[in-house]
Amino acid sequence: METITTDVAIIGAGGAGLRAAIALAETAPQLRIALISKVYPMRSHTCAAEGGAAGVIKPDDSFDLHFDDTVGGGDWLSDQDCVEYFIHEAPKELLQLEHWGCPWNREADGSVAVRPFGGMKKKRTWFAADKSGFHILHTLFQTSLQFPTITRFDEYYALDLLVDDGRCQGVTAMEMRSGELRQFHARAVIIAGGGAGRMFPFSTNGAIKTGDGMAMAYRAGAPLKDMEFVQYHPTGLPNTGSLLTEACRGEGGVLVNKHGRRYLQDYGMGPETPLGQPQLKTMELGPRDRVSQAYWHELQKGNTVTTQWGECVLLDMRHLGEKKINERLPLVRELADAYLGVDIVKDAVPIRPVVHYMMGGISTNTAAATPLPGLFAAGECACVSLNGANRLGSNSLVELLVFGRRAALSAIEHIADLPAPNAAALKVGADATAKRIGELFSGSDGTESMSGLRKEMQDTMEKNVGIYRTEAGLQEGVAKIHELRQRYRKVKLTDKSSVFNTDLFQVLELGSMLDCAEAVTVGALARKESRGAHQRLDYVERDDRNFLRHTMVHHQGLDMPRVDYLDVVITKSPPGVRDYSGDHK
Amino acid sequence: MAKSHKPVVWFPFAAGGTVIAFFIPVIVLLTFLAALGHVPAGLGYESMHAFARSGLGKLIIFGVVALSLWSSAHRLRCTCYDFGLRADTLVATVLYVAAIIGSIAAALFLLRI
Amino acid sequence: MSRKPLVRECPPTTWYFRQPRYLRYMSREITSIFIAAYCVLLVVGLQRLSQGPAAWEGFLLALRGPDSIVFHLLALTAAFYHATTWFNATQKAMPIQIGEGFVPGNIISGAHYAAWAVLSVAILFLAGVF
Amino acid sequence: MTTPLKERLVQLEVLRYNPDTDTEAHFQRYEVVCQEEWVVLDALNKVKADIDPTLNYRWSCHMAVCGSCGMMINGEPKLSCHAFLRSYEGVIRVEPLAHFPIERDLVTAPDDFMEKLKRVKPYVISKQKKPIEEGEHKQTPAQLMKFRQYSMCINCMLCYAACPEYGLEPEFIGPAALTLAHRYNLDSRDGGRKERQEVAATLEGVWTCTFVGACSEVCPAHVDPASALQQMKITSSIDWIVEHLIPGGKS
Repeated sequence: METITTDVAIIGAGGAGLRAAIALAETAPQLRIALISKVYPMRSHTCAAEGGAAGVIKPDDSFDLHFDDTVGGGDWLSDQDCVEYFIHEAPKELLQLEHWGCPWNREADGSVAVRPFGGMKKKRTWFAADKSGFHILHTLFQTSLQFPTITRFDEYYALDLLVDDGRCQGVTAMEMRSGELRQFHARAVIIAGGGAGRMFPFSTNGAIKTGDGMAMAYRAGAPLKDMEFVQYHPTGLPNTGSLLTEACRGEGGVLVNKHGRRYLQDYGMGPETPLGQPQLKTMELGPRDRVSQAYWHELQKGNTVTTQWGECVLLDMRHLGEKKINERLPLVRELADAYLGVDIVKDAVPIRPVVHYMMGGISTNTAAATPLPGLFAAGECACVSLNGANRLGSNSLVELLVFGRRAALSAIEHIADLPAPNAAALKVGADATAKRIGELFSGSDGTESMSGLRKEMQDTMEKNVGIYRTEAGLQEGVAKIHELRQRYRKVKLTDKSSVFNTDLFQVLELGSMLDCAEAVTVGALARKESRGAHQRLDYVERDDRNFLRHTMVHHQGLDMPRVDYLDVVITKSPPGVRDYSGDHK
Repeated sequence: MAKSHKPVVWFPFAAGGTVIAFFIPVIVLLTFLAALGHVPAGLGYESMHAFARSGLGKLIIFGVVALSLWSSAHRLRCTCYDFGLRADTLVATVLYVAAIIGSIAAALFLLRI
Repeated sequence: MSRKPLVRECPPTTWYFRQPRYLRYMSREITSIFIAAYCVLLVVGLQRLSQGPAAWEGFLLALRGPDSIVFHLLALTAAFYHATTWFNATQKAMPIQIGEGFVPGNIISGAHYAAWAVLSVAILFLAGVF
Repeated sequence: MTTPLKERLVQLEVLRYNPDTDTEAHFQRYEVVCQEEWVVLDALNKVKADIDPTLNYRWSCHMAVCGSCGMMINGEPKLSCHAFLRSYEGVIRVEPLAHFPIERDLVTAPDDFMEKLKRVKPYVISKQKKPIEEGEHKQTPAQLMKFRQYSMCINCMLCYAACPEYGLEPEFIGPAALTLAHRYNLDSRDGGRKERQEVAATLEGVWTCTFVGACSEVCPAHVDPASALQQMKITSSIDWIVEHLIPGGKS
């Protein structure tokens, strides 16, 4: 197996990975950087983010307000030292992107424009039409091209972390186009592998979001934190699950049920605001967890519209007018037209909640460091505890910038005076990877079909770990996922060829998703309260006495994972009531 | 790779393309009428000769002919390549030289009028 | 190494049969043959004009005949096709921005068409066609 | 709206190539029941899940923004996630993107494009470095609109598959990369046009383009590379005149 020696290996080349790579190249130009990704950087799912990125920039806004929105939006499960660091770094990062050429929308005077977003008390979401993530990703990718110390390993599927002497010192990966294994020896590793929304059958996430980074760290001994918090985005297309950005509502779109009623007012987000005059932090600009949950209640009451794609509510943007829609929401118009045949200028579009984002992930602290020395993580795969129990829209695009950079700085600090990796010791780990992959190829006793197992996993997740959860359902989910993990050992690899074997990668991705799914179900079963995106029909109240703490799930091989807890960092905002009544109490 | 000198040939090509678009269709129409036997009054020797005698007339006629020739030659060069004729330098030389000869001939004839 | 990328050559002499748009492109380019031929005719005309009235009349007479009519029809088609493709392209080559918006492309092309019509009518008029 | 979704038996003819076993590519026929509203990618996914796990192709976002799933569908470069079954009758022929080497099945090697993209320096080359503390560069909406269209390129490479000049002349830097150079040239924050011209104003650059216009017709992001290249030819010509014909113009 060929060895590639580098200083820092970054796994994942989306927003966080690219930001980390650039920070490394700029701050420590003497370091060699290996940027490893299973897709070409511009294919990373950051490109699909639409609405924008939050950062305090306007004179009527303040850091305190962004802090309060984020902590309250996260139902007080955010670590407040982390939020504090984040809100101060956010505008700097967005300005940095501006300097790198990101085409942010502008005010008439040439300053950057901001738009309203759910759960935010002020307009602070920087945006580039409704392709903000796309522009952020491409700006970062294109900017990264100028740094000679960044060596990209595009379409390398990362397999296992290499750990020696209690430190993470590298990773094994397969060059997808040749099928050959490589070991990367590095003094620090940053995982920026993205989320795992593909555990669910109905998701805004791209096919690549299979939790590989999370699972890799988890298997290597880094715990996964708060995995039970899975965000449903309230407005997805009912057939493809394509995201219709929260900016639809930020710009003034409204949600109505089959009676034409703006039902959010019935779920603590009223009173109704006048049509076309969206008011911050209430009604349609409530947080995602609450808005998605309101859909579920409407469904129970029989207030949803029955369409050929299932039960839906309607997102009505007609009153915005064609000009504003074309200027601010062109992608939304195209998506609804192409995939659903609805012109949002003329008709309300049927939508329903769809799995969107993992608040949980690899446990990191504010320095983006995991408990495993030498391993850092950033972006959706990490849980730095910024988002708590519910992420506010437009915080995550900034999160991957702030903590992508921070992971790079921490890595630089970590490797100072660190000796080069012990090649012989790391070979043991690399050989284990080679053996694992070799067995998949040589095994002739595979009986389980990959797509069959995947479907069972997705159905289980949807049925038992959805917007509302119960003890019985979660027990069933835990048992089923555990069973699937056992059956996965007998998974059949049909394609035994070496070059770009996507059958192999789908098998490996399924393994990652099953690991993540187990952490989600186990964490959800153990958390006997309702908080943010984790809603239990049998424990309907938030329970700060027992659960104002982070779930930590530790991998135990094929056995059930071990769960313990970590206290939430509270600095100045004691748990309070989440108020989205638009100051009309 | 060094910057290309293609603008030398491309600029007159673009100018010629514009000239062809604006002038050639109507000029073809005029001679077409002559071909049908209905020679327009303006194509009579007296008026044509008078037009070609004037300085402005000479300039217009030369401009139209030379630029159109050049533009066609350049486009023909690309077309030859598109048809798979790979001896581009040879093709270019032949066509551009032909265009230049045509233009010089036009100039000489005009000066004789 | 098990990689063995398969390179499929673009057939250098027949590629334009692959897509209708390539045929449209090639027909645009082929107009140059007829335009060039017509330009040669114009140069010959100039020569005749310089040789005096008799030569010029002879030139006009020589224009008559079925071959010439066919040639003129081809040249006319080519010239018109060239003109339309050229004017349609102007909006791409020279977009006009006014404030935040761009002048719609069909207005730029449309202005060219209008100028073309006026110019053509004027020339026809000066040539005594009407 | 409550009528059930219509189903349809779709016949796909997919180009297969496995370097481990094949010396040539060949077509394989699949029949798969699809929903009428599906896209070609959905049909491929169903084939892969239910019929033939050895079929290989790239895809991710299923919303025409990641640019992974470009293929030739009935001879036309398309994102397969944006090629609707309702637009096709009869057998649908699916091939890898033209003009790129085939690694396997529908997977091509984009190395050449990636290298060219890097060569045009698609990033802001500042006129004057501005510290972050000084805030944003002022850029009016009009200045933004000047280049915004050209910043929409998703790097899907459909334009390269559509461009016959790239097929005939692989040295050509090609539509997407040159368009991105143009995008930065037009950006009010940028001062790097001169550097980019060293690449763009060459024979391999804009001067290989013969304005076929296919790039713009197939672009799924409405970018119009053909217009960018035409504009670059004009500015490059003006540059040339300034450099060669105006005394003191060569700086």
